[in-house]
Amino acid sequence: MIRMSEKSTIPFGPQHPVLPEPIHLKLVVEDEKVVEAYPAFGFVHRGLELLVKKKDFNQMVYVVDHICGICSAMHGQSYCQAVEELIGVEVPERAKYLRVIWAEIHRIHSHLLWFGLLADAFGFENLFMLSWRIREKIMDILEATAGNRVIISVNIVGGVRRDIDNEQAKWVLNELKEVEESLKELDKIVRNNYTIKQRTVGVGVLSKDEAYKLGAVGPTLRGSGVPIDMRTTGYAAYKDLDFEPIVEKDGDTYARTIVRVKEMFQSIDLVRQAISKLPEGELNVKVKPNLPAGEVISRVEQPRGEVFYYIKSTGGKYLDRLRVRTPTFANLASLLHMLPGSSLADVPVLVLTIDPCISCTER
Amino acid sequence: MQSNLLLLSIIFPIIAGIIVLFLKQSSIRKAFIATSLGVIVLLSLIMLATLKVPDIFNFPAYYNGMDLAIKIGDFALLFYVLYISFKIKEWRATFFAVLQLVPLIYFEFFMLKEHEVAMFFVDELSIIMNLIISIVGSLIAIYAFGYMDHHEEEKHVSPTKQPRFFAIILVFLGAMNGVVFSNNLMWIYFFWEITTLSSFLLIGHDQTEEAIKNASRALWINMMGGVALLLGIIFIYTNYNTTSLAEVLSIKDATYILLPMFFIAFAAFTKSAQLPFQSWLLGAMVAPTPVSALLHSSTMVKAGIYILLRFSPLFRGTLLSDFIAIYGAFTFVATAFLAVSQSNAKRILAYSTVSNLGLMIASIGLNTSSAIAAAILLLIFHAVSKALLFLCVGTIEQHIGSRDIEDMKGLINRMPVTAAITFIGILTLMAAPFGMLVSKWLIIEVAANQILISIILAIGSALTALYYTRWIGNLLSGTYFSQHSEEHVNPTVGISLYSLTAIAIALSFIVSILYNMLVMPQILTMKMDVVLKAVRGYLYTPAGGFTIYPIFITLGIAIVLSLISIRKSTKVVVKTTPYTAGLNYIEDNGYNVRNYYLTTFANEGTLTRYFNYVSIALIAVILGGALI
Amino acid sequence: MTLNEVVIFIAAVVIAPFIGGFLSGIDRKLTAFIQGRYGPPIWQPFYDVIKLLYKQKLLVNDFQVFSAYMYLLSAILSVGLFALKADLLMILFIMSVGLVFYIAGALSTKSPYSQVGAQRELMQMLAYEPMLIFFVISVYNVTGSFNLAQIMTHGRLILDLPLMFLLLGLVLTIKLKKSPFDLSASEHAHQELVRGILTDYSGPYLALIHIADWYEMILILAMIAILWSQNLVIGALIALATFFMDIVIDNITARMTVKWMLAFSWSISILFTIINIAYIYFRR
Amino acid sequence: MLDMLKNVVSNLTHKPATRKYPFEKREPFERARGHIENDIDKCILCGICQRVCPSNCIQVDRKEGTWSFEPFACIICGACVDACPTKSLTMLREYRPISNDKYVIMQKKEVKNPPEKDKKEGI
Amino acid sequence: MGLKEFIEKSFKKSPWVLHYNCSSCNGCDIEILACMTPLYDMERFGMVNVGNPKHADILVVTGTVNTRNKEILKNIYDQMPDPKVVVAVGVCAATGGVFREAYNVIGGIDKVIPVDVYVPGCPAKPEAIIDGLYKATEILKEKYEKMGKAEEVLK
Amino acid sequence: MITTKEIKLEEIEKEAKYYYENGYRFVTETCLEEEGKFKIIYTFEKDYQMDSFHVFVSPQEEVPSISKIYFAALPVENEIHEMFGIKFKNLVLDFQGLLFLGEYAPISPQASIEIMRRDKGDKNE
Repeated sequence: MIRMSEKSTIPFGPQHPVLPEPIHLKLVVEDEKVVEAYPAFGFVHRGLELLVKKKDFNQMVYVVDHICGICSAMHGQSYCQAVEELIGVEVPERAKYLRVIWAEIHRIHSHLLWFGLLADAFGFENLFMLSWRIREKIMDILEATAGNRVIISVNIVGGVRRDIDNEQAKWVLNELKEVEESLKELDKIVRNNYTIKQRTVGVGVLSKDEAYKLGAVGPTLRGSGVPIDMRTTGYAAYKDLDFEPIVEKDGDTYARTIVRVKEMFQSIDLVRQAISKLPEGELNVKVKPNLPAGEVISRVEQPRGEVFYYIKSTGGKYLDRLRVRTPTFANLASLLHMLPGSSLADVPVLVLTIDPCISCTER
Repeated sequence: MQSNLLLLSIIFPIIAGIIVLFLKQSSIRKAFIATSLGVIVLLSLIMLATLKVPDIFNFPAYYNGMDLAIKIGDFALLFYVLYISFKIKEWRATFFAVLQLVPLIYFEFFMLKEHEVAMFFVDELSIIMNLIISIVGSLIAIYAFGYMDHHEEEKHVSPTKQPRFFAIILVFLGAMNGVVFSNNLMWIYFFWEITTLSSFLLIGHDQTEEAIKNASRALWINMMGGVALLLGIIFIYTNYNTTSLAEVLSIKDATYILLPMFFIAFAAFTKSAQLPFQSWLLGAMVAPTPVSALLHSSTMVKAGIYILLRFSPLFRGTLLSDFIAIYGAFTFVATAFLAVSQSNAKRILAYSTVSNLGLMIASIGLNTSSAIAAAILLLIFHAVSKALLFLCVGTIEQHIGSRDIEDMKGLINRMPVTAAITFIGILTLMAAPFGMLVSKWLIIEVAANQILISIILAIGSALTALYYTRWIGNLLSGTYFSQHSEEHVNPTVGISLYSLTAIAIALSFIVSILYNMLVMPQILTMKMDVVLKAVRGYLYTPAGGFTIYPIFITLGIAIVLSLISIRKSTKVVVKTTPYTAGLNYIEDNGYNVRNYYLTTFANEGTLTRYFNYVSIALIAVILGGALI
Repeated sequence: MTLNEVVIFIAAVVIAPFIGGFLSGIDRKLTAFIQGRYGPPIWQPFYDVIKLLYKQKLLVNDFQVFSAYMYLLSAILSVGLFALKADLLMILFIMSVGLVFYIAGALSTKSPYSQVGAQRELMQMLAYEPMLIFFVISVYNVTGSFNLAQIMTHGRLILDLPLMFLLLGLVLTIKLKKSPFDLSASEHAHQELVRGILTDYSGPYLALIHIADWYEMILILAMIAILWSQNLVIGALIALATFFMDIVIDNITARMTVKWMLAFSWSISILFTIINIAYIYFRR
Repeated sequence: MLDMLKNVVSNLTHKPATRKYPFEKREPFERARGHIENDIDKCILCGICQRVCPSNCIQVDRKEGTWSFEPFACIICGACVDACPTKSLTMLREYRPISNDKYVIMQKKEVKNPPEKDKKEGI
Repeated sequence: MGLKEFIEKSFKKSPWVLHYNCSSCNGCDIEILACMTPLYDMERFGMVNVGNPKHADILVVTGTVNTRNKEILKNIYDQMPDPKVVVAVGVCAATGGVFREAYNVIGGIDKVIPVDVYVPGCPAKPEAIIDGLYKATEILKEKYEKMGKAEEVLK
Repeated sequence: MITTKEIKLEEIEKEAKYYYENGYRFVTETCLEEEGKFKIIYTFEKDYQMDSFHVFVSPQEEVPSISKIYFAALPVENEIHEMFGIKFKNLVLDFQGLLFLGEYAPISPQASIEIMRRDKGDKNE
């Protein structure tokens, strides 16, 4: 006779080795089955949106780059696109292509990082090591082309700051070839390892309808079979590049893993296309120091999904309001939907299945 | 003289019990009971010292009177059962009472030819049982002084029902002695039925709806066992024309013995609450704790084991014996499984009792000399430790108002003495070097060439460790910042707790002496070769050996080292809070792990159903073994 | 006990942790190489333990101290008795006493991680204790004895008990806390329970537990080694090979869940035991 | 699982991938952003770097003639280097060495005397 | 080598690292994780990422302190047994970096707990982090020596 | 540039239901401060086309939550509650204004109009 009204409560975070970032989940557990999950945030909240009042719109590029280290290139890109639209400048074609190249390399970096963390979450240390080892090549590419390993800060309002010359482009393609080889190995491992499948198949299932209604974005949504990818709206140079959103049907962690693995190949392909089509021209155009009044929404596909930038200006150097809705913020609802009913051992996997980026979420 | 002692050990408690009924003054009553208990213990000790066993004792002067009294008692008892079963509308009990009454009348009046049978048959097994009944029983009764006062205060019982309570307990003690000493099978049957009835009365002592319900369940299941026992006796009589235990045991031609043996085993299963009859024992946990301790863990349920042990030479080496072993092993593992999913301490103990009884039955079924030795050792150690644990739970329950092991978290801070004793009690039940584990070791070694049984035993012993370890962890949890409080132990409660603890540890410590003095002669009595030898804490067979003193020494060293370590570090040690992922630690209502009972693996209800089916099938198999 | 036995006992007890520490050093080094890196020096486990021994004592309650000591001492005793060639089943029981205290010590702190870790360790115990007993029983069925001295006269047990050898390998994986059974205290990589059962053991007491783990590892390896007792060098090599295989398995599997572990280990162990014992009888 | 085994075998038979960092240092990439240095001789104290710096770690005081810089607040974005009209600010490829304390770099512009560098502790 | 030297060497050779992300942008975090990976392999120096303050010797903090994680950081620091060293990785942990003007940011972690080593960089490069951790091991050894003396005084 | 239609406070739930039933995906809500009033823009999406409406909320008013219709609105509404101090009715999971901010953090930091007050801590530390 067990008094089931009294259940275990287990804190998950804020300091927890599985979570690279501090969130707190209060898990109500029955045996090892999670019954309820109450999240608590705010351990990374800094209040960056309000910094628009203190830093002008050019400085803000670097601040939004620091919203998150993993998707920083896309944050900068999205912000710059919004401001550019507000001002009404046309960015040089070369800059658009370069943005695509960096964004896609960043996506590979992010997915590999995520993959390593997922492996870590289900206790596959060697796989973690393997994927991070592959990732170091990507980091080298980023450092060689943009100057920094993680936060590359290449976007500025009006274009990009750095260039990739032909020689470097060749080197990048060469490196990517090696990365692709290793990725193929990784792909095989994911598809054939019995233990990985045991831990991911059927874990955290979101049906197509649920995923859509919960407002999920990115691989979380595409893993459930909804082909929504912001890149198809054709911002930057994506309109000239050939690609299809990657979709898996099952909607479980395994499907999302496969989506991300496939996306890495897709990104390599996109980088190749972009480099082959890279037009000559200026890197950036000068912009006036004052902004016109108006409000703009800009959306960019980050590794984790669609990021939503809303900016509003009433003129002057400073923006009036900056609002960032990051992909993880949109995916939180899905996470909360998936957690109840899972087992305690699957919680890290579930948390990672949406590829959480808490510093994005909390800004 | 000696038969006087035997008679006295049966009659005296019963008479004392009847006298207690009329003692209304609390202090006089207590003094009287305490004196009687002292006499009972003294009697048993004198018998241990003086009785030359095995032997048959006769006391012809009293025989006819006794026999007549018992015959009348048989009918009176059955009619009383009929009466109460009508009163509480428990038709199953009525059914089985009638089912007993009809053969009994037929047997007594038409079949049984009057002939004088020796009164008492005593060997080491009887002495062991008597010691357990007297010493453990007395200690539990002493415990009940303090417990019952508190209990009645809590339940607002007025006027006090204690005379009735203690009377039944004393009568029960006498009846148990009757079961273990009697030579006449019909006497055994009579005393057996008395234990059933007193169990019924004591379970229903509180007169709540639930208590009556459970008491009636206990009644009808045990009445069913009574039917089986009676049938067994009748079958023996029809085939061998005797009701004398000594004669039955010396039967040479065993062709017709197996069917009666099945019935007796069946009776033993019901009494020992084996699957699928475990429900009455679980229900019996509504009774006041001393009752649970006395009847339902340490003595009455052992009557089943006793009777099976008693007759074990008769079915040695038969298929029936093997099937009984499998059945016992199955009960052992199945109820251990059920115990894992419990959080109610009394239920855990109840399941674990059933489980251990199953283990004993398994080893009786194995029926080699070492297995019998293991069964007897288990019987002794289990009785002491289980009684101790029940008493601890009772004390805890009266203090914290709950018998849930979840509520026992941090008990070491609130009730340091009782918690420590409970801890020791659990250790004596599950861990080396204590007797229970030594016996378990012996059984596994004995069973090693019966692969099915040994697989089951291996899993079962791991399960046992699981639920007890969890309990220990709950008892001892706490931090330096927890609220500490002093504990005042009621003197009578204290006496029995301390002495039971001392006995539990001492018995394990002198296991070799115990074995050489009581168990080995019994094996010889049962005409088996002694394989197991014991010298200075080293029990060994040709196949292996278990030595206990090194483990005791290890325990001692660990205690000394940790005391040194704690004392030395009082200055430099940093008292810290448990890790909670960086959040502030809150003592109460903070993060906590509760109810980790694998209910997602093992749902008690469904599991019980399946286990019952399997066990019924196994009993059918045993019957098959008896018929072939 | 003769003087000779005392010497053997002490020698085994003194040498075992050094071998154990050395092996776990090799384990870490090898794991590192498998993962394509250099890893720590071979002596790293000793550095770790010595450092822990001299760290500040940080306690949640007093019982932790006792349980850590008890775990260590019973591991020592079981290794010592193994060296004296005592009863194998008794050695297992003594080992489990320490384990009981170890788990109870972890349960006694109120950290949820420690508690869940302890519960999982109980599950692990549930998974491997029967396996070890099955092993001992099968050995008895071959040699007719539980006494190591007599068992070791048999010579080449592994030929009679090939499946039991595999089971021992499985036990070693669980005991070494390797993936896929790295459930109670994430020894490698991270898991949902921080350090699980070890969470609230710290400083010197953690060191004691590490040393006890070494003893237990040695015990299981020694059990594997006696499968070829004709020449113990070969036995030791077999044990080392098993050890190596466990490290490799650790690196090619993910951690599984408790349910899976119980289902897997019970079904495998019961099946293997029955098949193997049937095989023994069949060969006779 | 066999694919992973292949990986294990290949790792075991090949040299580890580790860069033996403190013992063998890798040449930084050409474009690597390590830390910034100001050549105070070239500096005209225009203050553009102060204005573009997103983390406000550069303080230029024209009156005193000082250029002060908080290396422990600099996010090494390189905006100041891009904006510097005289190229007195340069981005070096090596990262700034670790330290036990935080410090502020204060450089004083004096036309005649050679530039004086001093490190001041604390912020 | 005497026992005393061996113990001291052990403190230098076996630093167990606890990483806590205060409110960093992940840049420094993933670089710390990168230190564990084959290319940097901080386990060469015996460093293990233990995730539990009670086992840790070195606390590596990234990111600024904000109003909510201030307490957490303090708790974690308090639960570490002596001797312990704190390494602040990245400019955010040192001063707050680009975020220091944000409303929810208190500043560098030295406002909450004492810091022994600062590793600059945004994000700090893995090489720099290894440098910082190596330095921390030396400080750890020194602290152990001091702690021994303190214990003697207590006796 | 975006165009939104203005609706009344009471119509929010009805409108949200309309979007829900027509297969729109919830994107986000954005809160602004305009002339002493709060403006909340609700953004939905279908086939990459965004559609928005907005409401004006005066400081004392409570906004009906749409988290029952769109579960995904839950974090956003909690955030707006916290950052601007606007109260929402019928939140599925209410963080009581403690989603992101600590106990000693400034209160409703992104709004210049103060609505909420907490016992501990000041407006600006």
